[in-house]
Amino acid sequence: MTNEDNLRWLKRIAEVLHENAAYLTQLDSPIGDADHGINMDRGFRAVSDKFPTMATMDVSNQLKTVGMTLVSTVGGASGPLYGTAFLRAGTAAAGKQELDTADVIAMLEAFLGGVVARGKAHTGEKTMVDALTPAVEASKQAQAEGVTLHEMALRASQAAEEGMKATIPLLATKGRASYLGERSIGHQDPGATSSWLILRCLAETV
Amino acid sequence: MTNEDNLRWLKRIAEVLHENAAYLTQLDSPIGDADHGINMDRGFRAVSDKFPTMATMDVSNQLKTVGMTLVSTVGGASGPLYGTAFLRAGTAAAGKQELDTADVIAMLEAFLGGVVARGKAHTGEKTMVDALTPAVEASKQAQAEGVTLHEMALRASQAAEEGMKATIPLLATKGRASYLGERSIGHQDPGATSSWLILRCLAETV
Amino acid sequence: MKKLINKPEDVVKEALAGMLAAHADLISVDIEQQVIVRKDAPVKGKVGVISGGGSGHEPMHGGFVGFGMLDAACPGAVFTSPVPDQMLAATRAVNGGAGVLHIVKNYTGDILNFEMAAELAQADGIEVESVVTNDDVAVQDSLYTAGRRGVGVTVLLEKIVGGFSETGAPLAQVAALARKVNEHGRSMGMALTSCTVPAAGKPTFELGEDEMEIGIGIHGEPGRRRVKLASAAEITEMLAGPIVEDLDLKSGEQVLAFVNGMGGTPLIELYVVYDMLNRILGGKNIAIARSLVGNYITSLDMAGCSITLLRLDDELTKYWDAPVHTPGMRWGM
Amino acid sequence: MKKLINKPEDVVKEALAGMLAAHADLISVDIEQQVIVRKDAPVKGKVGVISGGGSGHEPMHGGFVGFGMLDAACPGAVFTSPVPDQMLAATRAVNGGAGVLHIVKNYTGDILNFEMAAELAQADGIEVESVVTNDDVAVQDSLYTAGRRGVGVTVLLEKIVGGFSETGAPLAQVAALARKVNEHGRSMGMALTSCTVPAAGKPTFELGEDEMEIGIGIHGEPGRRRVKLASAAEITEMLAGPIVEDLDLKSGEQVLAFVNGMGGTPLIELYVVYDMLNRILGGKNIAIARSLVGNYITSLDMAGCSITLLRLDDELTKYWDAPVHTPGMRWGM
Ligand SMILES: Nc1ncnc2c1ncn2[C@@H]1O[C@H](COP(=O)(O)OP(=O)(O)O)[C@@H](O)[C@H]1O
Ligand SMILES: Nc1ncnc2c1ncn2[C@@H]1O[C@H](COP(=O)(O)OP(=O)(O)O)[C@@H](O)[C@H]1O
Ligand SMILES: [Mg+2]
Ligand SMILES: [Mg+2]
Ligand SMILES: [Mg+2]
Ligand SMILES: [Mg+2]
Repeated sequence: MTNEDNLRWLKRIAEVLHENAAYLTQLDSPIGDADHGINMDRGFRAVSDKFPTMATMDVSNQLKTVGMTLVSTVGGASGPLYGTAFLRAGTAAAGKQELDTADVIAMLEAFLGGVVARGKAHTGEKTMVDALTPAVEASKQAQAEGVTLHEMALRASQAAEEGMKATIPLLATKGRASYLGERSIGHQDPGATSSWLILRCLAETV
Repeated sequence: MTNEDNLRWLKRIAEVLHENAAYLTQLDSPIGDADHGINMDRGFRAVSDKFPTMATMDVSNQLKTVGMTLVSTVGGASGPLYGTAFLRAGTAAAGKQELDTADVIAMLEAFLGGVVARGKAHTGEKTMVDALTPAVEASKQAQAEGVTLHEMALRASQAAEEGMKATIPLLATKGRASYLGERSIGHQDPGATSSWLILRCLAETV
Repeated sequence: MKKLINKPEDVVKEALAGMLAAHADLISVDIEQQVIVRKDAPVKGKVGVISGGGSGHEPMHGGFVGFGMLDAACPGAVFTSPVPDQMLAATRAVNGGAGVLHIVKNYTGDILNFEMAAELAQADGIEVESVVTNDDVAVQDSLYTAGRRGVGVTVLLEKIVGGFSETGAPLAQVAALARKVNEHGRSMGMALTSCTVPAAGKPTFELGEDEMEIGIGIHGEPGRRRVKLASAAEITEMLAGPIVEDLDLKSGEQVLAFVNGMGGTPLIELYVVYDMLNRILGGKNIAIARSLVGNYITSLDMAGCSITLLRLDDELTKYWDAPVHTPGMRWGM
Repeated sequence: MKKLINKPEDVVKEALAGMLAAHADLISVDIEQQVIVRKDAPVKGKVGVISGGGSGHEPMHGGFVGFGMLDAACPGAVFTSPVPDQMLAATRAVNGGAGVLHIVKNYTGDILNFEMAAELAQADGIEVESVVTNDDVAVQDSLYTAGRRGVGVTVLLEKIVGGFSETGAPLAQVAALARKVNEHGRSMGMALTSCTVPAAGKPTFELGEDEMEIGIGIHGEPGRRRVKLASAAEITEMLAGPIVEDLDLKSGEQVLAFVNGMGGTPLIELYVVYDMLNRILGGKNIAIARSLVGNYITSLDMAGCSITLLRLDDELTKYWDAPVHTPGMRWGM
């Protein structure tokens, strides 16, 4: 995965989150405050403004730039969470001109690690973590099977999608949705959904 | 018309205005502020509280009591207008134990005179005056034909009803409805409607 | 109907009880007769300043009773002028020997009831002057209307004239200043939604999702015209334009700019409107020397706003800035 | 969507421009970065007190910037916590050498962003203490939630702590008083209607004509439970009951009673609720020594209210009464 591949990934994320802004906000309405799509779209539009200058950066700095931009423009819970995730992902990719499958997995692990370090959530709390954790596990499993980078990303994305769907029956115990208690059950978590979209974009670009 | 007949008239007015409170308020919605029925009903409920003590009064004092009670409880435009109307009507009936047709007409004329003195409206301005004026004229006409008191009251009521209906095409130039300009056209005036109801009650009781 | 009320017929009295409980240091309230009187009334030698009108316009008028503003207020039923008895009781309660000023908004009901009250007070030997506010440019002041309605300027007038009355000025001068304030001010309002009178139980009028009413009064009456929904910039222009024209405001003049909410519109939107107004006046080189933004003269839960501009001079500015201490307006003390 | 706005994405910045234009004597505003700072900041030797949160809660927080309350506020996008950059800029702007207090409402977003801002400020060598408000009794403070939300008490805390900070007290003491205020207060809110986030364009949730939400937050989130519409008396009991119980208020104690509107509810209804609350507390022989009634911490155009009770002692009463001069709250000067 070169810095060009990485930039294509990031550009694809910006497109997809923009297309899905209304959908994510709608998911955030019954169990949140109806802004997740607006927040993510605002963040990645700010990121888009930096794409020109990012072309010359290596993967690590590209990811760090995204992280810093999200921290500075998203706000809400998802800003610090995804911001820290991309910052950690960038650190994991430090010094690499091109990432092989193992590097990408390390990068994804750091991404998840950033979300957990910042938000202190475990799986089963109806958050992004419920999409990202199975994705990281699936990617490791795939690597063990020695599949291609694309195949690995595809499985990670599928695992994230299942994890996202699995948030529907969960009772939220973190974030805004937890205030609803029992009423949070039966709704898909918006953050888990944006996490899946981000990984789906990866599978589309590597 | 004895003080007993008069009291029956007043009691009937209280009933009818209560039954028509929602209707009058509804008429006051498109061209007013949605309270005429509420106002009139509030006023005549206060009058009803005084019926017991009014039994021993003569017609004049019964009407004056109604006028003072309306002034003290109705508010809005209709309070001073109907209040003054009943006060003047009471003065016109002063000293009479029983009113004959001529006395009732004099009483109705004073009633209209009170509304005009207080509100300075002429016919055609889309107000109570447009129901009361033809009623007074019709009652005089009827008297000339030497009809019974009941027949006279019936014709006054019918003339008031026509006058009321004739307010529909009028452009209001007095009261709240006048603020609507052209938009006041096409709606029946609530005050003209309550005036008709008051006269209809008279026809029902004499 | 969705409201924080009990029985519709109890709303006014319960709200008065709440006001009394919350502001017992400033006002005393006769809940039965519906009269709110400044705690230390009558103030000897000071002209008593009173006003009144239908309920549903809170904080006006009851919220403006206190030092530097009103000596008393009489709230009627919702959107219905109070009765002469209330006005007479208020007039008696605040007469400190220097006479009483009646501030009357130009609506037939308020005019007729205050007229009767003034007659009764004078019969009592109390000197009364009445001043009628009629600042609403949405209504043509002509033979074909009951005249311009009294709206936003009433709030500014009560503040300025109340402040002046604290100087012990005689009734004639207090009334003269009141007429001057009315002369110097114009207003216009609009509605995004109707309001619901508790006793009626449903909206006074129906508005489509893409419609609004321009030129409304403060009683939920429909406006002069119904038009397509527009942006805050366009709406502000529709309201400010006629006001500036009618006041004939010239480049270099100073005004007090008052952006008022109708009761259901949040502050964030009123500040957006204020920003638009500030740009419009700036473009005409009209200076906003004083401002007021918030819900001061309302129509129950109606969403919408009104704009009032008051041409300022040193005298009006001085008494606007004078200390005031009421439930709804307070500064300088 | 019916609102007095232009483009949804411009609402916050245009409202900030309006605030600046209306209150240039009190505040300076960086509209680009969305930071509102007290005009005379930094005040030498005084602890800087700042807060921030999503927009849509006006007048909180920006309307509380000024003498005796906040030194700065950072409004985020509507209902979205501001970003660390804003908080850092505000922290730097108000640091008069005595350090800065961050008042944070307990929402994951606010917590995480203020956490990052505090780290950055400390890296700058600015002493920062953070105090989290979590007064909402509708949420159980347990492992199964993100903890109680910070709501109405935040307004009272900003006033009391801001007043204390004017005495030049050191950061540790200012933070300690803030924690005490939070300890002494509890709140609960309800909604008659949803609100509409401008960028979303439609109501966050749907409510039937005969339904209401009990236990809402301030971001248009649905409440703990949806129940049939009830009278003001019953609603007030539903809100006050859990608060009194949780605060364990005893006969003879004194409280500050705060009846807050959610933005779309008119004052007349809030006074009805205050009357009900006054009767309930009176029945328990709990004395209301201070009160606040109005729209102070809102959710855009939501209709509804919240109740906050603050257990008073001499210290809290003293700094509640202390002079304050902000766009949204003013007395004693
Ligand atoms: N402590 C946490 N750890 C991980 N993810 C979280 C946490 N709290 C909230 N989230 C995620 O954040 C999402 C909400 O993001 P967003 O709506 O942008 O922020 P806010 O809740 O402040 O409005 C939730 O759907 C959830 O997936
Ligand atoms: N100047 C006037 N002269 C006669 N009748 C009038 C005048 N002004 C208003 N009215 C009558 O009063 C009626 C409205 O009464 P009401 O709704 O009770 O008072 P308000 O208009 O103050 O709410 C109108 O329908 C009209 O018939
Ligand atoms: Mg959200
Ligand atoms: Mg009416
Ligand atoms: Mg009326
Ligand atoms: Mg949010």
